Amino acid sequence: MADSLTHEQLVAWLAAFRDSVHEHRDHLTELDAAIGDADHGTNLTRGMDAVMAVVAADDAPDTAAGLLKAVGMKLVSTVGGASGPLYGTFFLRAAGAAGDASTLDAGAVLGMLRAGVEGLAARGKAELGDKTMVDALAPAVEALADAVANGADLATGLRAAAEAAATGREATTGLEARKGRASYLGERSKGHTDPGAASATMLVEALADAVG
Amino acid sequence: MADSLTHEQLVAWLAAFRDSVHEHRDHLTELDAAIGDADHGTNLTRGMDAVMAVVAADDAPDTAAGLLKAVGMKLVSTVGGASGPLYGTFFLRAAGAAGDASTLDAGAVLGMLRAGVEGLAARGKAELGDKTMVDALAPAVEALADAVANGADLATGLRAAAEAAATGREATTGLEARKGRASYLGERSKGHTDPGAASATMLVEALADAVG
Amino acid sequence: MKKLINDPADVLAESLRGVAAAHPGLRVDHANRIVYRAQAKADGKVALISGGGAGHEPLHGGFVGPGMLDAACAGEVFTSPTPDQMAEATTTVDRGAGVLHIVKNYTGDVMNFEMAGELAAADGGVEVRTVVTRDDVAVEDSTYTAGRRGVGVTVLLEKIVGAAAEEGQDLDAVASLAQRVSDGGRSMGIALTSCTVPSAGRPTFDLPDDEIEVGVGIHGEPGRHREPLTGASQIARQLVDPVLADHDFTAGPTIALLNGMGGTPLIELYLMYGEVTSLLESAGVEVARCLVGNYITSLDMAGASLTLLAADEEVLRLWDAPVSTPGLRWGA
Amino acid sequence: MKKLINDPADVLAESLRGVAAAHPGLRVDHANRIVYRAQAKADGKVALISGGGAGHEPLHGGFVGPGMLDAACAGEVFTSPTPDQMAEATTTVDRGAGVLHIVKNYTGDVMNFEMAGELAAADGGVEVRTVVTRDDVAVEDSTYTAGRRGVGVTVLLEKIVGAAAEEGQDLDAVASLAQRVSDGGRSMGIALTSCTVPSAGRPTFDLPDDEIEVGVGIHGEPGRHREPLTGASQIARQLVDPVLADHDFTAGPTIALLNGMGGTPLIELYLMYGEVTSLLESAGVEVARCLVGNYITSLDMAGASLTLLAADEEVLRLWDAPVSTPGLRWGA
Ligand SMILES: Nc1ncnc2c1ncn2[C@@H]1O[C@H](COP(=O)(O)OP(=O)(O)O)[C@@H](O)[C@H]1O
Ligand SMILES: Nc1ncnc2c1ncn2[C@@H]1O[C@H](COP(=O)(O)OP(=O)(O)O)[C@@H](O)[C@H]1O
Ligand SMILES: [Mg+2]
Ligand SMILES: [Mg+2]
Ligand SMILES: [Mg+2]
Ligand SMILES: [Mg+2]
Repeated sequence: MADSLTHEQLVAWLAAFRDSVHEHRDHLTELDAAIGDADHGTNLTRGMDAVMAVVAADDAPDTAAGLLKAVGMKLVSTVGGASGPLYGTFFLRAAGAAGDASTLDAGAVLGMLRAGVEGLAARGKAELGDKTMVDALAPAVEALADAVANGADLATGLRAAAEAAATGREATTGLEARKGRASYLGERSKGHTDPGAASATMLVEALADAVG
Repeated sequence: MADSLTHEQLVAWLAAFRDSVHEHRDHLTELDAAIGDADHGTNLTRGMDAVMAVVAADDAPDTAAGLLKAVGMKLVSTVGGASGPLYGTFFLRAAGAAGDASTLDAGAVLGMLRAGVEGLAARGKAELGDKTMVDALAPAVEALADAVANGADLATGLRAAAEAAATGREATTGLEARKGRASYLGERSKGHTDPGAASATMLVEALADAVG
Repeated sequence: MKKLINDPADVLAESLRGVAAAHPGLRVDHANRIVYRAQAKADGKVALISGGGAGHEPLHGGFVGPGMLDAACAGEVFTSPTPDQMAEATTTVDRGAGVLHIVKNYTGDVMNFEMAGELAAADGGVEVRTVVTRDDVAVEDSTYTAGRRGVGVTVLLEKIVGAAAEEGQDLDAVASLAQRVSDGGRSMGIALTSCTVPSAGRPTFDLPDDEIEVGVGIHGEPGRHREPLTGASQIARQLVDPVLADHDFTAGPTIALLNGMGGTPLIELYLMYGEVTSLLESAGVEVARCLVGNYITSLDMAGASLTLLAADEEVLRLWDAPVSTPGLRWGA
Repeated sequence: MKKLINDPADVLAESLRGVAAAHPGLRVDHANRIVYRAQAKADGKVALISGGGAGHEPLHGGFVGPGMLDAACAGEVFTSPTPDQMAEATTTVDRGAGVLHIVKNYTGDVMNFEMAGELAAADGGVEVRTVVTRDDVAVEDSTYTAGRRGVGVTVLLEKIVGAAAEEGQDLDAVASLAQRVSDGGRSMGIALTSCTVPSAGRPTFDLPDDEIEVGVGIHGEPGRHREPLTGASQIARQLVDPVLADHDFTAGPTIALLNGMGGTPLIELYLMYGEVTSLLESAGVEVARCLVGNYITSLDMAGASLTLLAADEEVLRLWDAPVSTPGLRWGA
């Protein structure tokens, strides 16, 4: 029964997200081609490659907060576009919430994710239903919160979070975009899954995999 | 037995050439696309439309020489490219040879065509075998000369000329171009019929049709 | 994908090498992907920086030079540059009179420039103002959405506001002029073909041979809708009508930009401009100055956009002031 | 065919309408399809005219103006203009000091200009000299053929010789300078795609997705051979090597033109220029001046050509002299 997030799992999370981004790079770019500018897969690949170079370095920070902050800064400085500041802010805020704990229990993980997602949504001025990554991330946080409130362990909670993210991602398909590039298409954005919601789901799934 | 070229036949020749150029416009352009710049059909259509406007005008010259000169001038001033000066020179020189006769007998027609073709070849510095309109026109003149020398009537002579032109045109297919745009292709010009030889054959055929 | 490139991942870095080699008047910071003037402007003058994803050349690097920008930050193709680039450029170009950030209204650009402003403020105390261009009338304007895209007016603004900075106007004046120019510009674009993003390797959208995308931006995003491909005179209406419907351009002189998307040759742009001017004339719009050519492009996309800017004597004077950049040069 | 045009037969006339509307510094004689300077040059100076088929914009009309051409005669797309146009332009621009005809070596252009010279001589006694550019090394040079095509060096020649005429050099000096420039220039081009001639309605040649045409001119003629599509660094070799093999450019300074064919965006041209300069540097060629952009195009063709011109101090001085045309402008 996994009840907390170790430093190794934190690193494993990032590695799993990088791998997932690599694997689905073309898919993310195709989703972005349909309602955006065909670079989301490329952007995240570039960013996560740079992140993993930091994580693998000898002088990589050894606290959760330090590592998350380094990840956020690296994303901000290598990704660009919309997803750079958004994912960057997610990790920077998560770092702030992590405090100086080296192992995060379920409540701490929830606090960290919530802070990250709130920071991201604030940065993007996005609300639920705008057809963005928030549509995957916010339900994930709520699912984790419910699980923790019901006494589930972290692994179970994160599995529920990943499922909620996927459900949120699927729901973006029917929506008309109000934020980001897809909003320029108006009505025509309907019928396409949001690329950021797809990558955000991968981010939560990677965390669930790293812990579970 | 048609033994001379009347003014009506001269006009009919030009009209038949215009019609033929219209009918084969795309074909001529395709031939030019293969080894040139895809405008030969367009060039001649523009030129012959302008020519027929002159010919149909109330003040159209009523001598053979006058009409041929007007045709040549019009081609020079409306066609451009290589074929404008070449066909223009052909008609201008033909006009010079026609003198003040109003009806041209077989010898006069031969003289007129020979002068035209020699002028054209001189303007283009082209020789037989260079893969140009000369490869259709020069054999046509020789065939007419032979026929006239053998006492054939004009219609028969022109039919022979048209056949010789077509044979010359076909022979251009195997040649490597040494003049005009097709020469830039070197070896690669082989295997394609020269567009100017194709239109020149149409010019001789139109004359044969007008007289025969 | 047929492009004159090597590895798609190297397109930006390698094209900046060519920019540096071609233009002795520019200095390229390759590590930070910033294009500077070789000669910084005099102390005490406001500096202008802009930036954005690559793929819109000559924008923005081609507009660096006396009379226009002081620096341009280049992002990957269609990807906003990052805050640290912008902050670096901001501190470098500041001559003590503050820096204007010229930002096209895209979520990524806006957020990255926002973070850059925060960094610069925290860091060195450079005074930064920001103008966000949002001239694309194809996009519905609403406070609930990302709002309109910044397109062609960005070019005109960089020229006009660059001239004001060059003649020594202070940051307040420069920023308020920038806002005025931004407010007075409207654009509309159409595409005959998609562009192909190098890293994607294939066209962003498929468009049948007999259709055009109406209301496209400059990132290969599909437009608002498709229409049958008609003649240039009807297409000109599709550019002119929505621009005129959105803003009154009959009150004073206008600056017009008929812009090519990168894959459309000049002969077609001139032809379109002929059509556009006829329509503008009938509508009572007086075009006092114009540009026809490829100024804010979308890689190899075939298509065109029209930008109109309501001007006045002051704006025309600044427009006519000397400029010396790779992309725009006169009077110098 | 996707183009911003109306009836293909009207492309030239309609695009000239746009040129006239866009450039107050030009005067267009629509009946004769001649682009003149709005202000004729001073009496006693040699005048320069050029001309050729449309489809190569900005060449030639875009190079009319102070410091460059006095007039440009436009033909239909890829079709040389006619002798009467050229004769009309010749008499109009003559300021009593004679006229230089700048002719690209194509059978049609050469013959039409020849007849124009005959007309002008017979007519008004304007003294006419002719320079024929023939810089395309893709074509074998031989007295038995039409010889080499005139391509990129035409642009450089119009600039340099235009400056000489502007400063008052006489017809002999201007003509011999023109010949010297023509002799010192070499070019090579490649295409990624064919162009589409409007009246033909479809691409002039088909080219598989993984091949390029090597040794193309500017009229959509197929090249000398096809090669697999490789990266920009190998393609740069295919441009540089044949040019350097044909002429020694290490003896003095060189002017380089990396030219786009019309459908290739600037980002790719800069990238190619980066590759080209590396190769030139290794070969010991000193590039003293350069142009990167679309200067002599082939409608919507994607591709590029490289032109090198052996220069000297005098040529560089003339290159740097003020010029003010739609296509090239500096120092004015
Ligand atoms: N304002 C916003 N708030 C939250 N997420 C956003 C916002 N704008 C865009 N996004 C997310 O960013 C994704 C696009 O990222 P990416 O393609 O990398 O950047 P860009 O749109 O700049 O090309 C979208 O699919 C969406 O999920
Ligand atoms: N030097 C020449 N002498 C004779 N005929 C020539 C010469 N150069 C070209 N031609 C003819 O002209 C034809 C091409 O005409 P056209 O396509 O109208 O002109 P352009 O080559 O200028 O586009 C060629 O097929 C050839 O028959
Ligand atoms: Mg994107
Ligand atoms: Mg031709
Ligand atoms: Mg992007
Ligand atoms: Mg031609």
